Amino acid sequence: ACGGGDKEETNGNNDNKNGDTAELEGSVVIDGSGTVYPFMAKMAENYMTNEQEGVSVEVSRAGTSAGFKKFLAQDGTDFNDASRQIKDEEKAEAEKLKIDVQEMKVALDGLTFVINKDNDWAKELTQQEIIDIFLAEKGKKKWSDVRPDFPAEEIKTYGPNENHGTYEFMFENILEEKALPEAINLQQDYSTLVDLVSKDKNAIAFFGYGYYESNKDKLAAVKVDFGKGPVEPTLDTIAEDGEYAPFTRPVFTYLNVNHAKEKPEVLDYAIYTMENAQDVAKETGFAPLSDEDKQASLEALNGLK
Amino acid sequence: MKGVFILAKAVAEEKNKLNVRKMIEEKKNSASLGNFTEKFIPGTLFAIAAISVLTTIGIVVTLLSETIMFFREVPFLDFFTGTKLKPLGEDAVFGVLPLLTGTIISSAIAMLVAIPIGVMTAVFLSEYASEKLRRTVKPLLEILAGIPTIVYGFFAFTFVTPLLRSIIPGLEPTNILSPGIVMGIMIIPMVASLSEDAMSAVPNSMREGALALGATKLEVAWKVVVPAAISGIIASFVLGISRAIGETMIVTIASGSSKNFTFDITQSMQTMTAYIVEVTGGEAAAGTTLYYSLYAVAMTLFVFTLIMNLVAQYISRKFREEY
Amino acid sequence: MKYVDAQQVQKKMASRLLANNVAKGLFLLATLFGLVVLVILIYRVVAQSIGWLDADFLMNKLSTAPERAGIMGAIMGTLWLMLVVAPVTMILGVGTAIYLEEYAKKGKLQSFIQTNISNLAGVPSVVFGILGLTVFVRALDLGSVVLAGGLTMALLVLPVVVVASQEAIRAVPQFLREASYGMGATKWQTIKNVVLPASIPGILTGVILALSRAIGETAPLVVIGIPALLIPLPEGILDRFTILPVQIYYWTIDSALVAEYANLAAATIVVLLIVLFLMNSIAIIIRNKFQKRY
Amino acid sequence: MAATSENERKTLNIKSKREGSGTVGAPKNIVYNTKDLNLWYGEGHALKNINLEIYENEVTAIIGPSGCGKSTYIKTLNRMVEMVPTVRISGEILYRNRNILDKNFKVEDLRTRVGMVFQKPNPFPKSIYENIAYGPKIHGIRSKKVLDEIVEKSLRGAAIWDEVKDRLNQNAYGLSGGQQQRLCIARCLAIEPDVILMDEPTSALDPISTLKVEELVQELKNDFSIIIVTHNMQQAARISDKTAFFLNGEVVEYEDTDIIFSNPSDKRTEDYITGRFG
Amino acid sequence: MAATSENERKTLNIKSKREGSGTVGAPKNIVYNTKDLNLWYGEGHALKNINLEIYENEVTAIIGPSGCGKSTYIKTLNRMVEMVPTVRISGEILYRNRNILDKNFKVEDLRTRVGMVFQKPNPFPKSIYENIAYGPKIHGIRSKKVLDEIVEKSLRGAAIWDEVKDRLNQNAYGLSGGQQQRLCIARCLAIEPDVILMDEPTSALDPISTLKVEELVQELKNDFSIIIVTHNMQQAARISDKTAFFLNGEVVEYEDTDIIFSNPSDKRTEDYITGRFG
Ligand SMILES: Nc1ncnc2c1ncn2[C@@H]1O[C@H](COP(=O)(O)OP(=O)(O)OP(=O)(O)O)[C@@H](O)[C@H]1O
Ligand SMILES: Nc1ncnc2c1ncn2[C@@H]1O[C@H](COP(=O)(O)OP(=O)(O)OP(=O)(O)O)[C@@H](O)[C@H]1O
Ligand SMILES: [Mg+2]
Ligand SMILES: [Mg+2]
Ligand SMILES: O=P([O-])([O-])[O-]
Repeated sequence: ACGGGDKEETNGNNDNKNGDTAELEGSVVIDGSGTVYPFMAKMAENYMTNEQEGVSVEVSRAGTSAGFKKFLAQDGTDFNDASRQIKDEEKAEAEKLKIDVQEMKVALDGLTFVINKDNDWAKELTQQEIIDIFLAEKGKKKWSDVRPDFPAEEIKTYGPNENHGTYEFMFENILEEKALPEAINLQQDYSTLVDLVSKDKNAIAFFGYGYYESNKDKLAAVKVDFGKGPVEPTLDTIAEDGEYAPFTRPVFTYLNVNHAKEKPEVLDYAIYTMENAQDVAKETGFAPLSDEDKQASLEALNGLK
Repeated sequence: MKGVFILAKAVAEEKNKLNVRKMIEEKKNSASLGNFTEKFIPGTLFAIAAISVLTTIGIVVTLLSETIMFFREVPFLDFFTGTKLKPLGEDAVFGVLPLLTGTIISSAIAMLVAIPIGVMTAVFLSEYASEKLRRTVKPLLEILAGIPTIVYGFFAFTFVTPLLRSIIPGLEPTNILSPGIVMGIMIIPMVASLSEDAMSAVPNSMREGALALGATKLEVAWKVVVPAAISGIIASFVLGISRAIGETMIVTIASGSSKNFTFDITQSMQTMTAYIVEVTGGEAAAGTTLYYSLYAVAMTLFVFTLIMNLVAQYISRKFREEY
Repeated sequence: MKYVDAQQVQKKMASRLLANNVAKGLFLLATLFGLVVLVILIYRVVAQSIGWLDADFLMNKLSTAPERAGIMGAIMGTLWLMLVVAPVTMILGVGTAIYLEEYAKKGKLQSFIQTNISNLAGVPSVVFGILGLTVFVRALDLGSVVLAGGLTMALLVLPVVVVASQEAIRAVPQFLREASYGMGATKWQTIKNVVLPASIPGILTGVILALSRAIGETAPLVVIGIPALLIPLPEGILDRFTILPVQIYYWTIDSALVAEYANLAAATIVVLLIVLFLMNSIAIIIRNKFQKRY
Repeated sequence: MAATSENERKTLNIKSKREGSGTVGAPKNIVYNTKDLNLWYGEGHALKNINLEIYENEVTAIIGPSGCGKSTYIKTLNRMVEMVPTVRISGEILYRNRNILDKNFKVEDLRTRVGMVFQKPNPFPKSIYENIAYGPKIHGIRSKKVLDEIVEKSLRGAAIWDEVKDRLNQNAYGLSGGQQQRLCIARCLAIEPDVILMDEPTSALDPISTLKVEELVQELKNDFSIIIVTHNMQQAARISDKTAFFLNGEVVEYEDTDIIFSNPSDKRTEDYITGRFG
Repeated sequence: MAATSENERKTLNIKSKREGSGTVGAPKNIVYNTKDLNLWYGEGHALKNINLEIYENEVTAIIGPSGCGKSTYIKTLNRMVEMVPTVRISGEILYRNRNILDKNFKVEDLRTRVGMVFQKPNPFPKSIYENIAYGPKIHGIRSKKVLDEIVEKSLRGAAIWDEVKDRLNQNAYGLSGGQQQRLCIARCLAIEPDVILMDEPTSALDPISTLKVEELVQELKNDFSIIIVTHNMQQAARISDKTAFFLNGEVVEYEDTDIIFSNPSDKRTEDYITGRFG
């Protein structure tokens, strides 16, 4: 189930905890980020096929913010995947409901701007140009408004809707809370976004790197010039301190600690997730988190036992 | 044969075993349970029958109570006249018009497909086709009617949309046209079969009357049979519209979720039903305006279809009185 | 004075006959249109499912990897759902039909219930989804489990069973009831021993048609909240579950991400259509076999 | 067979009608006593002031033109007429001295004691065996052995045993019309009724089947009281002891069959039996 | 009315049957000439070797017992019989010397020239006006003025104008049965046919309406050739010039009505008209 350099260490931990033979039962309910969904779905599948067949792990993808609403509720979900950090209001709500929340950083994602394969002009844009396209106040309605030598065709902007952490990351961190264009087409499902962009020559959309990576045949990613020349988002460039750093963000899953204490399978799954995060990240289009981050999370989790 | 009975009786009496009357009397005296069942059953059955009524009440009450909550937060007029729908985020706005136009336009497209084709099919089957042909075609059309809507959704998404996009250049990847057409196809059997029933109910003597005047079959069909069956045919349209308004999966899959207030059928639009799926599928945390909006939209949808159904019932009841 | 000019009529005749023939052709085309679409649709899904629909696909659990994914979970979920829907609609539907046909006095109450049932039949399925979400999932706190989905679906298809059962009960000739009453049978004995056995084929046909409707419904269950990824097989009516049409739904929208998902969706559609076809065939066989026995 | 005091007279009664039944001195028990019976279907006055006494162990025939109320009357005797929702009844019908029109009288009880055979044979769509066992079963008899005996006895009683004994488990609808009708009579016998009502039991049958049923009726009257509606005057003359002639909902004449057919006192009776109308 | 050569004779023909129509010397034109006509419904042989010549400006009655093929024959004359899918026909029917059974013969053409009135009045569920205007309209007459005139003329021709002139826009189903039948006749007249076929046109009507229709038929024969099927022998005798007696799909006798009813040559005809069967 696990691999890489952490092999001995993890195995040791496992033995200590439940022993390899301990059969767990029950269910783990996960909702939240659509960005993290492929990572978590893969993780869940691995867990159920290789680790604990008796445990049912159920993964949905309502979006980070929508997920938090289900997470921060009586009998809420066990985990909430998030493509942004938990907000203060959400923390306050958790406190009110007496839900202890454990943040688990699981991987790194690069906010990727994708265009149609047939778009041969916007393959490289500067950081500012991209931001301007998505700012209502700049009024970039046509591609030619961005650069005069671009075609005089309408820019079609797309993105995930407000249920999503990606939207909020864009809105809060990149656009500094300034309004997006009125005409932007916001969608609930990433699959819809991929589909739309792949069929619209004038489209530009933003979402997590993973969705770009698994659809490279349909989409192109904009190389972003952060001042030192165009950088293509790749697993390397979005890694910690990579060249794509300004658009890189950590992605998380949040654990309901109360549940973890009541249900051994929840805690077991949390530990499994951290132990295998780096591998699954690479398979699903994320940059792996650092060993320190991983150890920190694992320690916290082991402390819950 | 005479005497057989008496013999049998004699044998029975001899053994003195079989006295049915006495047995029945005995059983009757001990059978108070039967009496109880007899009294108990009608009440139970009534309670069961009442469940269908309770279901309706349940629908109305759940929708209504949360809808009232919704209108506490969003003024009634704003909802029904608002052209902007932005249910998420800080600056949420709830105008239902984008959904209404989406619903009406998709239904209109569907009926534009279903009405002509459905009626023409009905005319063909009732006026032109031989009995044998009719008996083969009708079940085939019923198959079409029995295909789950999710399959039509898949068909719209993976076949009809790409096909249309290769014909109509400006067509967006998700648009209202493709699901509208596919919904129309789905409704054809309904219109065809109900209209055909109405036309078959027109007495043959009327056809004979017209034919005897030298009318062609077309003239008989168009000027005698269709007018005579018109209320039944219209009832089929109304039911078809009701079906289109309530159809969910085809639009959810194929028309995207843009909440633009537009009349451009090449664009993506959202219907009321697709909105309900989107909101419940994403976030439906109780108590938020977004959550209540779900019920307000569902209520609107419910009222729409209810009116359509009542109209259809009224029309077809009137139709039945005609002959 | 002559108004109808024979020559004039003669001249028009040709164009009228032409119009008739053109119209006939047009009407035939319209009739064929539906059938052609049916053929295309079936051809498309079957063609797309080839290479994907095999024993493994039927037996495997769900997976994010297309080549390993199977629909055992959806099949089991569908079966469990039917195990709830079938008895519930049967009891409710047949009970309602008996009440309306045998017990209710012809009057306001009876016609009210009748009207209510026909209106219920026209309520969009997604609205039933909201009812199920509000009442079964939330208020009764069942969660998105088989029981909640099954009850929702049972209410949704109830009108189909009621109407079919009513027709079947109405078709039982009065003289059979008279024969039973004449033996001193009570009303319930007559219904139980004579009316129901005689109408059972019609009722069964209705139930099967209702189930085949339930098997294909998607919207109410999506609304009730079936997860996108649920690998374990449901083992009871209180387990979370997924069903074939919902699986088709998620694979269809995710086909933008993983193209092969479209093939999985197509393969699942083929399975669903085969199941529906079998159910309808059984219904038709029952109907034909037991038609007109008196 | 309910009353016990009548066994002694039974042997006396075994004599053909030709010997002059109904005029014998021994007083007969009254099974049904109808007093001032009136019946309306909605506004239609179907029975008018009926007064009739029907005797034990006799065949009583009811004749009259179509629509005169024969079926209505006979169906009133087991209250089957109440299945028509618009029916209103006044008057009294005493069955064994209890008024069956009384609200407290249980119809199921009545119908257990009063069997009925209908114009059109109406077997249940079940096996022959189940048809006969139906009555005993609903009245609580479950023992397979007892049921077997009842079935055989009833089928023998209805003179159809030999024809069906090898196919008891086959569907009753496989029988011919005449066999079906005798099966229906057997079904009646299975609950050992006191009275058997027959509403034109042979009108749907061919002459040979009719003859068989008529013979059967003759035999049955040894054990049961039989009231039979018939259109066929020859039939009434052949098999009945008493005949009531109905016209427009009224009893025109009620007499020994011999007298009715040889010497009717009412002109209308005479006109009817001589075929002048009806 | 198509042929032009006959106008001169029309005046001659205006005389009552009592004066002895059909025996006058002037040779009449043949409208329909049926030669060796055979017709089967599936396996049932409904018309057998029919040979009949039907003359212009006469009323030809077809009589015979139920099921003898009267309706079948008259419906063959405008090929309406083909609406039954199992029909097979052999032989010839010459209408104005053209064989209407010929594949190339257009039925619409035929039916424009040959009107038909049915047993049961069958107006369209439209206004009275639209009922009459239907025929002219489908034949291409659009002018409102012309249509108005046609409607009035036809309704007058069918002797119903006075009764309906104030309610032309009301639904035809508001009329009485007799009025509906005359409306159907008027509808026929509106396309100015050559021949009018009538299949028991009065059998659904009360005696007074019947009388009116009979009078109408008498008048119409001045302008049209009329073939009328009737069950009512008095009617045939009253209004027809020639009568054909059908039996079991065959023509037993075809003669002047006077002769048929006073001196039939076939025994079966005599039996039928004297009411001995049928
Ligand atoms: N269900 C009913 N509702 C209203 N009127 C009825 C009903 N049944 C019978 N009648 C009327 O009551 C009168 C008596 O009918 P009944 O059936 O008793 O006649 P009958 O003597 O049995 O005739 P038949 O010899 O034709 O069977 C008739 O005028 C009939 O029309
Ligand atoms: N559509 C049909 N299919 C099969 N057989 C038919 C059909 N119409 C009539 N027949 C048969 O053809 C024969 C002649 O029928 P037709 O209707 O011409 O009789 P008719 O002389 O008009 O009788 P009536 O006086 O009762 O109207 C009958 O034996 C009838 O059963
Ligand atoms: Mg009767
Ligand atoms: Mg006829
Ligand atoms: O789906 P999100 O990752 O953007 O919340």
